[in-house]
Amino acid sequence: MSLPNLLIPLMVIIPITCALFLNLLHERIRTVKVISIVVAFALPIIPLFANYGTHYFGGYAPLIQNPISADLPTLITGTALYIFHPAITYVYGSAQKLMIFILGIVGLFAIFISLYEVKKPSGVYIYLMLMGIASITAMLLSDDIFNLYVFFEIAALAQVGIVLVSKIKNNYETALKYMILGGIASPILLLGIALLLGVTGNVNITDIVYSIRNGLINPQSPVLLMACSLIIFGWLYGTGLPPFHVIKSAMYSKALPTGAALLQAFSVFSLVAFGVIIIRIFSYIPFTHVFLLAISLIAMVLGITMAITQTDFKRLIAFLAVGELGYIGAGFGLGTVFGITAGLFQAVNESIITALLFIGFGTIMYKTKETDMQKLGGMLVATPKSALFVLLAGIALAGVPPFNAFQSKLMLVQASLNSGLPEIAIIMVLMSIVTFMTFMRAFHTIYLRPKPVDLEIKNEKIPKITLVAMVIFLAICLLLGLYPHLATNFLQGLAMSIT
Amino acid sequence: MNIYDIILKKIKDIRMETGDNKPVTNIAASSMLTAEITLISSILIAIVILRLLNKNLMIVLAVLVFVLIFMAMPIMPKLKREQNDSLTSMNFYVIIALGIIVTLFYWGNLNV
Amino acid sequence: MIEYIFMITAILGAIISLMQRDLLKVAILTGIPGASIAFLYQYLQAPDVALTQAIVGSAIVPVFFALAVLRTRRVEE
Amino acid sequence: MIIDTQLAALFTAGALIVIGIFGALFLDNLIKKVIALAFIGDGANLFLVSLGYKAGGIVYIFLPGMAMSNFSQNASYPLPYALVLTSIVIGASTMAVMLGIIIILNKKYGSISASKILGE
Repeated sequence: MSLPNLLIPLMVIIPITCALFLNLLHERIRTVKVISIVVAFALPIIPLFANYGTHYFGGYAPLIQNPISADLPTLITGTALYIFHPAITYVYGSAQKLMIFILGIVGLFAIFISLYEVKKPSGVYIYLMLMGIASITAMLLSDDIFNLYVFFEIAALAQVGIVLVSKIKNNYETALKYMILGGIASPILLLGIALLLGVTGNVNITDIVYSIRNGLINPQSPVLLMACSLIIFGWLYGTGLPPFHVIKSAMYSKALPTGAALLQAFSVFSLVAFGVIIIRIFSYIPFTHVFLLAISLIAMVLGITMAITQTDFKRLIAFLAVGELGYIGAGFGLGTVFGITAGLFQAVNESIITALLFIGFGTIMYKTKETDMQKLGGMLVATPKSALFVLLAGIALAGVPPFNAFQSKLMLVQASLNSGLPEIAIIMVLMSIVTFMTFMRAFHTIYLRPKPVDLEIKNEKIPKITLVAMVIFLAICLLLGLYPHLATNFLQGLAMSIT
Repeated sequence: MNIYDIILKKIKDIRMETGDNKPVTNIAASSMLTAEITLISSILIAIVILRLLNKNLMIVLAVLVFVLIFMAMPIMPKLKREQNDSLTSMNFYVIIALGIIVTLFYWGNLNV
Repeated sequence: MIEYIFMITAILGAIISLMQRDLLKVAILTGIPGASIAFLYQYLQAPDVALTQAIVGSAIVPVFFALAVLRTRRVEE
Repeated sequence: MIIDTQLAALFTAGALIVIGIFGALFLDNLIKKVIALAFIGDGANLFLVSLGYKAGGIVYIFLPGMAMSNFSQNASYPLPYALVLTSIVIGASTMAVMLGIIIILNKKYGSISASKILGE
């Protein structure tokens, strides 16, 4: 085994080991800082150096690639057993490279800001962040549906942990609600996986797809339909599409700004990881596409209309983030190569822009400890630089050129027009406009309106690293907006392989 | 009495029912209005997609939904009240959604 | 034959444990379905899973619940 | 027997899941709610295990002196069992976290009623 391929499992192993190690270090602040910085830098750098390929855990490659297979009887080589994957398989392609890199960038800055915004960085918070990042990375890489489920559960626990450590009012209640809903939804997802396993006898997705495509099992079997519906239900829970949008947005708003930036990246990428699998396995059921489109439209409408009526700005951004998830889902629902590429591109863009928004509005919390918009105002004087960055982020979120969301939303609109569904394009454009309006309302009330008399603004300076993070996020937005091929070239391969 | 006042009064009435005593500000009312218009227009546009299934059905449904929406006019305050943070209502919607998804996939695919 | 009895005790145990008003009883009764399921795993040809479930389902989880009940309140209001 | 063991086990799993969902929806006490959630998890695990069962089969452990052909034809399917081991542990750990949160909330509210704590 060559070294570059060994880097594929290391993308998951390094954060997990360091996370466990950090958890042990309690009062040693310097050690925690040093280790966190090193690991944080490793997060986006490892995917850049890893070569494309597959990694078989334990070295158990399919028999067809194994040198001993020459001696095997035709009883084995003649059947599908010969090509099935006996071990957990991680697939690392160009799309995974880009998405893990972006996740790593968001994680890098979330860790950095959390290290420098508080006086005493706690190892536990960094531990939870790293655990979450590692499990989402594993979800993106894994080709094994049960492995995916395990990391999905770990990610859910990490998200709950991120909310629990935030010390924001009522965070325990929200976390418990999320866990109770998760206690219903995760066994349902496991049941769907069990049905899939019962029909195909396999948990490797490539093998399941092979079994369905080549007639080893009856694709119209009711059990498969049931499995599809249960897995989709679990997917809704993991990503926060309706009916889970309320609890998911509550989770975002009860986390610290860095935590919220990471949480929405987790949601976006678990949406992508599971969405890719649903499209790969169940795209032969025509109703899957209809359902994905319908739930995405509902997510857009509910998320954005609920965002308009919020008075708490963190909740507002959280609902906007849920609404934006609808765009990605719509890309998947269209089911064409162009549509899925657009959806994946939107996922990459959204994770950056929403992280930027959460961190940008987080500076308001840092300065005033206040999240109610009715009590805020006149922050432009106090934080002029971050106000500018937040404004640019909002413009990017709404899909104004030259930023990246413009390119992906344009692709989505084109894809829906190509599929003969101009109505979806109209709703998307409408929702973009309303998103912009919602954002501008929040921006106006927080930054431009005259300052209320009883508002206290603390005299602390915003840490340099927060501004640097925002500038870098904006630079990525601008880069991807001007040269969208940088991203779409990476993502197209995955989209082509799953349709 | 112009339309804005009527809507403001309606919102106030619904606020009264729920016992929510916060004053209705201009911004709150106008954002409610925007949300309302967005919701209605997107529902009506989404119904047009049904033309792929059956054109007559689409026309009938569009008219029906339009009338229903008009009757239940301020939808947004009701919708917002429905989607609160209470665990009971979330649980309820989650189970309803599970039922709908399973039924749709199971029967929808077998009988189409 | 005997596995059917365990299936029935698992379901009945689950129902009965949720019907108690004394929460400590609930916590202890949770062990019944846990243990029945562990025996059931043995009959379903999965001895290693049965071992894990016997420890987790009939010992650790009821103890967790009992501890939680002792730290909070014993009678349902 | 009228129905075979596998089917009966699947029905048991279904019954546990239904009891669990019912409890999670309608019980007000938080600890009881969590117990009901544990039942849903147990049901899903039992479902997974009964998939691997083979009527008249043998345990999938290859003992010395066993004929290979006999083993390969009669052994039950071990993949679901391997998965359930992980799933049981995940369920127990999730439960522990929930109970921890409930203890903290009890200190804050002096109650473990869902309608009081987790209302609006």
